[in-house]
Amino acid sequence: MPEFTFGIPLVALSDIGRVISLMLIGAGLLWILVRSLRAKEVDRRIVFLFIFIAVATPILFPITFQERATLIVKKVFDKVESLPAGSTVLLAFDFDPAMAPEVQPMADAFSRHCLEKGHKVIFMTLWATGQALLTQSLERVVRGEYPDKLDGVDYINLGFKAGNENVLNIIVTDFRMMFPTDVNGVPLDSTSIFDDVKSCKDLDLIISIGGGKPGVKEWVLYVGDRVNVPMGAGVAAVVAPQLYPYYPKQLLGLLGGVKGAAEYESELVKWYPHLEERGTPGLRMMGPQTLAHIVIMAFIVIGNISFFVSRRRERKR
Amino acid sequence: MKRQVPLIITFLIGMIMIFSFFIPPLEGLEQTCSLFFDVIAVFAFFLGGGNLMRIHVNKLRRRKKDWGFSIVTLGGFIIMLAAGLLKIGNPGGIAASPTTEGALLQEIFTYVFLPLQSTMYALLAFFVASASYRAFRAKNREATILLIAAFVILLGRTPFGMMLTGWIPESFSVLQVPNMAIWIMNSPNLAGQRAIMIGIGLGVISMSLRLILGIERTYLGDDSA
Amino acid sequence: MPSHPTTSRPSYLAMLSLLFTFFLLPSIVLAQAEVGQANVEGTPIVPDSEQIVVAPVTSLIAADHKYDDGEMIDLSWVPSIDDQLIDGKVIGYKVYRLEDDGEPQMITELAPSSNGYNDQSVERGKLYSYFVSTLSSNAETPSVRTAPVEPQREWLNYELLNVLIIALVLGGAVIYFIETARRGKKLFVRKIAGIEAVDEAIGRATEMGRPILFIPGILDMDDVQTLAALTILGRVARMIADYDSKIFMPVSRSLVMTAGRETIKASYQAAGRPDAYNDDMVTYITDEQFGYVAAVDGIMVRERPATVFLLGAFFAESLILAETGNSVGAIQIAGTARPAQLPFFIAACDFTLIGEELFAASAYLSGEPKQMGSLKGQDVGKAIAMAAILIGVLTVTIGDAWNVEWMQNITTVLTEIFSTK
Amino acid sequence: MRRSTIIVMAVIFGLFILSWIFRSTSLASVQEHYIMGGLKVTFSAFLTLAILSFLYKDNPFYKFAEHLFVGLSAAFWMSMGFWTTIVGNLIPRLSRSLSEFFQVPYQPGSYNFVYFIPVILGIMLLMRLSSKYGWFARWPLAFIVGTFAGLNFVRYLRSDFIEQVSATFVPLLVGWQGVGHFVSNFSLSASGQFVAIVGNWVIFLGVICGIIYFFFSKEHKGAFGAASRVGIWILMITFGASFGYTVMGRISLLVGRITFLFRDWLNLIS
Repeated sequence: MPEFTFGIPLVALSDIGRVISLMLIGAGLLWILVRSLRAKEVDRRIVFLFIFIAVATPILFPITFQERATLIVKKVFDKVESLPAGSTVLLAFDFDPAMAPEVQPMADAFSRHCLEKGHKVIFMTLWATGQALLTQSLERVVRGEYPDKLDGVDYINLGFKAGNENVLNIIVTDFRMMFPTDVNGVPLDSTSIFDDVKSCKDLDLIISIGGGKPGVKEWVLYVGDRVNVPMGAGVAAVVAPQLYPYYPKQLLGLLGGVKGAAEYESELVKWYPHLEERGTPGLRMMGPQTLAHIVIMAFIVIGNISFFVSRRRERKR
Repeated sequence: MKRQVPLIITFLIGMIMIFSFFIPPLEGLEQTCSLFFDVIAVFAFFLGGGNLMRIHVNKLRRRKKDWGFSIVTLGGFIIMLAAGLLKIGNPGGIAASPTTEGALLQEIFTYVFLPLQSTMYALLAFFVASASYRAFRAKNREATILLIAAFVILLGRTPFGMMLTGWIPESFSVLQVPNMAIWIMNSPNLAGQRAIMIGIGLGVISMSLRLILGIERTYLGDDSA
Repeated sequence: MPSHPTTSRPSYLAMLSLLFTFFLLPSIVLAQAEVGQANVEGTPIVPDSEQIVVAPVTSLIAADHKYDDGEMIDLSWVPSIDDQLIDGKVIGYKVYRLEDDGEPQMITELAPSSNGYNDQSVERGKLYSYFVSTLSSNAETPSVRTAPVEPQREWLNYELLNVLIIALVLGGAVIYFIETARRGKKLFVRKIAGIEAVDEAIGRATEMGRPILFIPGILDMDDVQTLAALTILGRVARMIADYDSKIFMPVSRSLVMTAGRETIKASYQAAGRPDAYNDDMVTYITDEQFGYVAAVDGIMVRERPATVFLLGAFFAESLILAETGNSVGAIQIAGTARPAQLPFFIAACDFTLIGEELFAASAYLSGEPKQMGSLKGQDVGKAIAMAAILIGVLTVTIGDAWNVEWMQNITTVLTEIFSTK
Repeated sequence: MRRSTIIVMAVIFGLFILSWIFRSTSLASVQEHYIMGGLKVTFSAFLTLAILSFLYKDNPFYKFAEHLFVGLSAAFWMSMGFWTTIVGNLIPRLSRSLSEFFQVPYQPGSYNFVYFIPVILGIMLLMRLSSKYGWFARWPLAFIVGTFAGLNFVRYLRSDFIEQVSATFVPLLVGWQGVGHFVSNFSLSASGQFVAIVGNWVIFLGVICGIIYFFFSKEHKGAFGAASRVGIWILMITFGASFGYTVMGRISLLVGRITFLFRDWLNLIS
């Protein structure tokens, strides 16, 4: 299927399915606009239906756009890239399946980048529901794509511990106190990756991927601010704005939402072109996002039109 | 006894926690307390489970409205407990991680838990749209400001922002929507977030102090209870 | 004490700068702490001719790690000369340790171009000396040995002294105003829009004969927002008991359930209606965020509450709950200190307590002088922050633009006070 | 139950059974347990649609999904807590024989007896289930509140108060080299000097006015009131920006679900 990229106008689409569905959305919006000019409110279920169509269409008939990494994303990428091979990086998967569509692309991109670079990666999660997800993504990305990397040598999965920020409060001075063993019951002392790692102080980079609590904020409060280790983060779009005050002093960079993931992926593919075939879910998701955005913006405009029309009518009375 | 002891506990532990931050030899104590909380939190899960059982068994017994669905809840609870707590259907037996690939728990997680949770979360997409339509109206000055800021960011986060305003020359490039969006994020947004953060920080500090000093004690209830 | 904290700004500043000198002095004194110097006894191994010889590391220093419980020693050195060339001769370093002049033991192996190590496996009361060997592919060149060092325990983390002082100032201000209020001084507190509406919202539910739903957020008792919500619950439940309305409170943590029951029970007792209370008012649903949301959404459409309180720590569920509540026509009063969720509450609810207002609301609702006093204490913190920002911005602007040295010095001092890294 | 309801339910069940059959046949060449595989995917899709049906209105399918979710998740958290914390962290410190039973490495230590304290507090908590000794639950409650009041006190003080104050020390005249230089280089470029200066002014005034809005002990009148009004405007921009920024994330969640329905269930896309 031909993918059209940013710069070519929408009209140039030849695919019939795309044209029909876009026309459908357009006609529907027009109908609602006419209704709102007569000051009639639209039932919320119709709004729901529109969002569903706007998201479903680009999934069935893909539309993609190009992305360029912004500075705040690029800084994280450059840090991972500039660390010497063999550095120890901690990747915290602090999210659950619900949040996964948004942050899993980042988690995959970080994992691939670190392993490509030859870093040693420590995986962990503060979310009970994150452990099952971590297992899946290790199976898929690490063991699936890098079969020559060894568990306990090149990477290790510490799994989940209950206690939220308490876990951080302890590993900041001692990993073994909180995690006597890894997720499979292997004592940390018998893994070579932990030979030189006692606490978070011995890490070279911490990347927290999350979007709720405990998440990036707790990492900054309990670990980042206490030890002199650079911290990067990938978060769901919803928490990104409130993390801006931590950038660039307390966080070296930040990936916000799918757009952040798409930007990181575009940078990753630029440096490691062979990764493109492994999938760029972030970039692919930008199509549905864009269309849904337009529909939502249309709804804001229509909502305001109907508001002003009804207000004028009230004044006339 | 019912009330004084808890207040003393809160005061002592709170003070230890504050001072262990400044006194290195106490650091270990702080961590032990943290570890204690983790253990208590697990007991709280059990307390929750116990209450859930009680509520739904009661519902069943009294044939309250929708009691049939209580069977669904209890069934789900018991099956998950068998798979999770007793590790039934876990190929690795007792020593294996509860989320081992192929274990019953992992299967339930992937095919039942995950769709439920993610779909519930996905409802947000719909509600964001309906809230945009319903609530984002220029009713007064504050609402208008909010509306404009939201609109600029929305536009700036899509490639269309660049399409619409990409023609603006470099010497006026702040007027390009994506740059405007970045500027809003970096300046007014940061200022607002920081003001909120400082306020909340102080609120938390003073609330913590009130709790430690026993001025705020509503959560403990009444003496005669 | 003047009635408004901004007018007392100079005295706080004077206090801060005074305390700062106390902060500087001890740190200078402590900087003189003992440092193990490399001694001259080290014996370089005379190499075989076939071996690839590399230069040893120089300036090896072992020193006690500052401000810990005596559990760390810091090592630093200048990497081998050969390591600075890029011919790959040096393949790494080995760190050896001698405990109380015993046998040397290898404690770690490090990558090329390392220039320090933090030994965290030492104990107090023992003497440690170190040497570092530079490794080539087939030879090892040890450095000279350091003088023995003993890890020290420090009783106060001087690096955090500024935090301690600010904590004492803020805590002192809160306690001072609580005391002032207790002695009967009237304190002014501005109106908080959301709280003014509580009375009306409860009255409306009574008129309509529909229940009031109270959602205390989804976090446990370890979050201050939950506690603030419970405090507000105490006042709200009291009003509900007076009005004889119905309250229902589904919670997602069993500890919150426990505390919620205690709170409502106490309020009903205080209203003189203990018989009207029952435990079913507060029910636990599940710890799982979206399981809880699914259930609360169901409750909302089935029970059709007239008033919904959404107070506490909320995450993604904020908008799901608020939109569902709106669709059943409930008046909604929301409040959270999670900045990310505030926009949704502002968009979808009738009244919203923004950030700190949530914590202030409990004090405001209670009308207790002690609680009001603590609000005033908080404002002292804001005054300090504003004064510091004002001076900091001014000095950094002038210092930067016109290169005024003494202005830059003030900035440095202020930044020292207000930073912790 | 009305007759029409029964017919609708029967039709829906019929459709899902059909989809199970279709899915299983299409999986037959790939999987060994294809009938089971088909059932799993179909059931996931059923649950997905059951939750989505709530958007139309409350219905028995949603109620079923909701009640199942509540039961499953309560037990899930219990199990995870038990295996990771009680077995993972507590038992290795308490007893050798229990450690051997659960096959976790025993950690002998001199202070291990203190780990009985949380167990006792935990049991006190469970006494809440009894109405007579329920008040014992206040002790662990007090312990938790004390711990976190103390922990939060210093951490919020440091990261959200002290650090934020010094982070606001921004120069109001960025790269200043005199008025002449400023005027001759004046531009509205996003990376230009003027935009940077305005940005810093906004940060400075925004933070100050925002803090003033949160002042509780002074009436918002006169200049103070004006500043507080500017403060609320800044807050509104912040909320608008957050909302706009968030929309994208929320959409991606739906993308995930619809992708599941189209790809894993209906096999419409690859």
